[in-house]
Amino acid sequence: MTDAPESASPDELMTVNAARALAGARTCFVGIGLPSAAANLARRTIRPDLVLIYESGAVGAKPARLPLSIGDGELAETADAVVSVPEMFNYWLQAGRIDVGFLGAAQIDRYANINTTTVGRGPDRPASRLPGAGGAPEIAAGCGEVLIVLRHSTRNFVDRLHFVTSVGHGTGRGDRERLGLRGRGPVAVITDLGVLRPDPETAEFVLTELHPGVTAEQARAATGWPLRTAAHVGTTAPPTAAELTALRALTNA
Amino acid sequence: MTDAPESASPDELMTVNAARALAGARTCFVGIGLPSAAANLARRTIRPDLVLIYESGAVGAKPARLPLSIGDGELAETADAVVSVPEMFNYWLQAGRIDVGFLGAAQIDRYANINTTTVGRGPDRPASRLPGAGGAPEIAAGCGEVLIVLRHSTRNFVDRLHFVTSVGHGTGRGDRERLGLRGRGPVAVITDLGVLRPDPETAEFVLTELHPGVTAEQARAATGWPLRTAAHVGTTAPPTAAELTALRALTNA
Amino acid sequence: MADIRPLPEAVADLVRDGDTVAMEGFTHLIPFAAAHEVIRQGVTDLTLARMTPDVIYDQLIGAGLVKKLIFSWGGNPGVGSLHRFRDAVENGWPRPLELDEHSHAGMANRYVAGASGLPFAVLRGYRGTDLACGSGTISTVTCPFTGEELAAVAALNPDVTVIHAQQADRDGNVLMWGLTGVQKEAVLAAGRVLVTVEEIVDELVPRPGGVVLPGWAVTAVAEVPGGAHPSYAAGYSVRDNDYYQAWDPISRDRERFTAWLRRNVLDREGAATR
Amino acid sequence: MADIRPLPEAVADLVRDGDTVAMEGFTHLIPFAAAHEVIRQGVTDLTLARMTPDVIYDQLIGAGLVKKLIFSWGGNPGVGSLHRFRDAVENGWPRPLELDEHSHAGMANRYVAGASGLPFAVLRGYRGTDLACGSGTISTVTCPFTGEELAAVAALNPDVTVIHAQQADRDGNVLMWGLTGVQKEAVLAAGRVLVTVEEIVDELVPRPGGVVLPGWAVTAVAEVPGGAHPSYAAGYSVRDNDYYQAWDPISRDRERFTAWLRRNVLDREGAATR
Repeated sequence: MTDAPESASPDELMTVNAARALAGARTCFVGIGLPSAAANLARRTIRPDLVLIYESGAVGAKPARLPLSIGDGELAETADAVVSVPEMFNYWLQAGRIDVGFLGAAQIDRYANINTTTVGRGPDRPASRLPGAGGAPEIAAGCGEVLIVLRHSTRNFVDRLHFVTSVGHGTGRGDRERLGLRGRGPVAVITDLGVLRPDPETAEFVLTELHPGVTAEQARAATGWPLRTAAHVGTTAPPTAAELTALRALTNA
Repeated sequence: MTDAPESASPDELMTVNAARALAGARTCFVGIGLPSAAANLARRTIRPDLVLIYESGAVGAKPARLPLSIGDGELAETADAVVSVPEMFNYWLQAGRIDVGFLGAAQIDRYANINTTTVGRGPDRPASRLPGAGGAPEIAAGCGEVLIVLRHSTRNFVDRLHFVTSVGHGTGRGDRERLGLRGRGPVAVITDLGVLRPDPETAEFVLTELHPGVTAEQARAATGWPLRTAAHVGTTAPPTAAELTALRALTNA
Repeated sequence: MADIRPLPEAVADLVRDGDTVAMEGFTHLIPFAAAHEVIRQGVTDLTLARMTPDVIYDQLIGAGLVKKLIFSWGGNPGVGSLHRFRDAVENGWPRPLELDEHSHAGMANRYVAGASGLPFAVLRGYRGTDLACGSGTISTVTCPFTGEELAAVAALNPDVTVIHAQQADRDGNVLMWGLTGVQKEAVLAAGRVLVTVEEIVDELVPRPGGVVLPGWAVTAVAEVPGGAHPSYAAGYSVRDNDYYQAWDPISRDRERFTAWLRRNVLDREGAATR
Repeated sequence: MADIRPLPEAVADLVRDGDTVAMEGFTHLIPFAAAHEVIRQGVTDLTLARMTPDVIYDQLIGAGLVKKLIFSWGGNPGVGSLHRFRDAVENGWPRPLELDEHSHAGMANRYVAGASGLPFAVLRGYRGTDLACGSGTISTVTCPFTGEELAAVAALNPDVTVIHAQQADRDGNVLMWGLTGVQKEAVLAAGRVLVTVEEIVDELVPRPGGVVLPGWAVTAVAEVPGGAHPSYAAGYSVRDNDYYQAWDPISRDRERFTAWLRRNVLDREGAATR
């Protein structure tokens, strides 16, 4: 089913813009879920040569449909090479060979530090247990740069993380160097409302783009810290028919 | 050519007895040359299930002819598994998985320490350069036990090594434990004259067996330290027709 | 050479109360049938190790057999939470669950150290995260050449590792292919090794991406066709994504889970095993 | 993606005076043709790294291009000594040769550290031997969990690694099979990578024991049929054991070697290269 695209949903705007963020990437270490959708869309649109790397061991996977899990057989069958998980993390990720790490998150803070471990629910309830780290701490540390994609809400964009699972920019510019993290860290957070990028001086994430029809006020209301805006806040280009067609084909396959 | 065996040469006595020393082994890490001949003979005689492991990456090699080098194609083609060299040394050897390490040597001393690095030639000449360590230091350290096969002469059996490439029993019993070496170390040195084994208390290698027709005096004369003899020095059983036939088939193949 | 045995016998012999057990398989080749046999036999007080606990450990945890979990990502892949795991962590039901929590890179390297006979492994990891705080299995080490400080993780050496593979021959040599994850390391790090296989064949035929485990590095092999279901065995089955989706509502509710466990595991003797 | 280039161009561009160069291949797939091109171009003051220097480095050393050798076993496999290596070490001819000497386990782990982006690797090695004495690339490290002291070796990161493989496709993806030694690690540890291949094919077909190096991890590929001779390429050629035997008398004598080098390397422009 590839009907003429209707108007894009917020999630589609998020995924299309996340895919566009891979325009300059040669290799991408892909988290499952939203990052995988975006990276696969990039391969079908602006970046057909993009090398997709999944932590399950697939280097250069070319799935025909979106994998439900990072270990789907499709990933191994279409890969240029399949390697062991230790090799993946040591030789391919840790060595700094991957241009872009593409992550989701449960929560981020204003420096794009990520929590996927545990979230407090107040004094009378036990903290909510999340899945945990997976590959994210070392993806965030070691890739050339990091993209984060997640839905915008005060539940996800929080003032203070209960637990730092993966380091973005720590407590501000310079922290990554002090910690000895070798990649440049997060360069964009792409949401269903717009795009946040780090302030060049402070590394605090500020609103730089809004999707068509979204206001800065909406973004601020969905952010758990006082969201600053860049001097000029742009508007993302609307999805092209080709992008939407490709995305819908991918998610319905 | 498998004529009825003639009388065995000293080298054949050495190799046949070296093969017999593998009677109880399940897995053997095989050095090239004399050890490889002995280990392959064991597979054709007393130990058909012996698993031969070559440092080039072949696990369970079953060569039809003696390989000239540890990297002969035959080894990979007949192996149960082929692994990378780092995997071989880390996962298979270092982990202590191999029953017997079978080594040659340029020189050994009375504690079966091995030199394959450099040999002094007197004050006016540069030291003679040998090939070096190869896999031997960690084979000697990590296998369950070690067998050494080499020809008996005062050039090879020396009072003091110019260079310790691989540790046998160091300076005597207890040294391996002090050094943290996990295998039991050398348990026999098989030569063209007989067999030396470590004294249970001191770990000094003493003459325990002679090949038929060889005298203890011959062995002493071929040893660069004052060779002690065990309380009872046995005589090795003469090679059987089957052993000699198999050995000659192997070396002529 | 590995013994070829019926699964119930092999589990009874190899998996013991109080053991540290690793059942590995990265989405692919997860040894569900062996886990169900462990549940049927009630082997308990287990410390379970696994990079991705997945539905297989959700079931063992819910069955009350697990006192501690060593892991790096505890979700239902592509679906969401592991509710039995969460219930144990958040509410201590059916018993409290101690956690030893790592990143994937850390877990993989813990197995590598274990397989290599080393007490620890070195990696670039954990810097700046809260994961290192208070973990007894994460530390640091200084490079003697550069002075740089790096993360160290303690070797992981399970008492027993259980995996599922496609084939074994009659000597117990094992062949698996496709995504083979961290299985070789988990096997070589363990004291005892149980491998369930789709089938026992006369001869293993080398194939692209094939990983061979020699029979002498394996303790026991059991033929269990479909033993990885609802995960899959490349060449034999496909992942049962519907099962993973269905697990979410089943596992959300303690009573529904308990009924499911009784009907699908406890009362189903040696299902699909020979 | 890797550039596909003629060997002389690729060597001229990738291998530079003063470089640390690793030409790996454990008996199998030794990149002799590339080494001969290095000799023809007179690239000099090289630090050469290789587990088994073999005849390939005997030739480079005898040609006077090498100032330092990083290695673990310097013999002519199955034959005896490397006479050019010995002459350089013992007599400084044609120039003195500095040595950085390891065991195989140490060398393999130096490449592993290099490929992993770590400054060092840990192993059980060298204890009690004279190898550790005075080496700047062997040290010790203490396990932060057990207090045990282990050996540490410095990472080895060549400026350029050169290997020979069976096949590449037109995007520069490389496929090798058979004994693949430490080549993946040597490639991934290097700043630049040159791969000579038996042939360039339209499509790489996965095969048992196959190791794939993605084109984006390789700098240049050159098609050089027979480029591993006198070593071999499984599926294409067999080891020329006679050559190895013949090398012994040739290499024993400086003049005979020099004449051999002129006739067989220097005067033979781009032999067997396209």
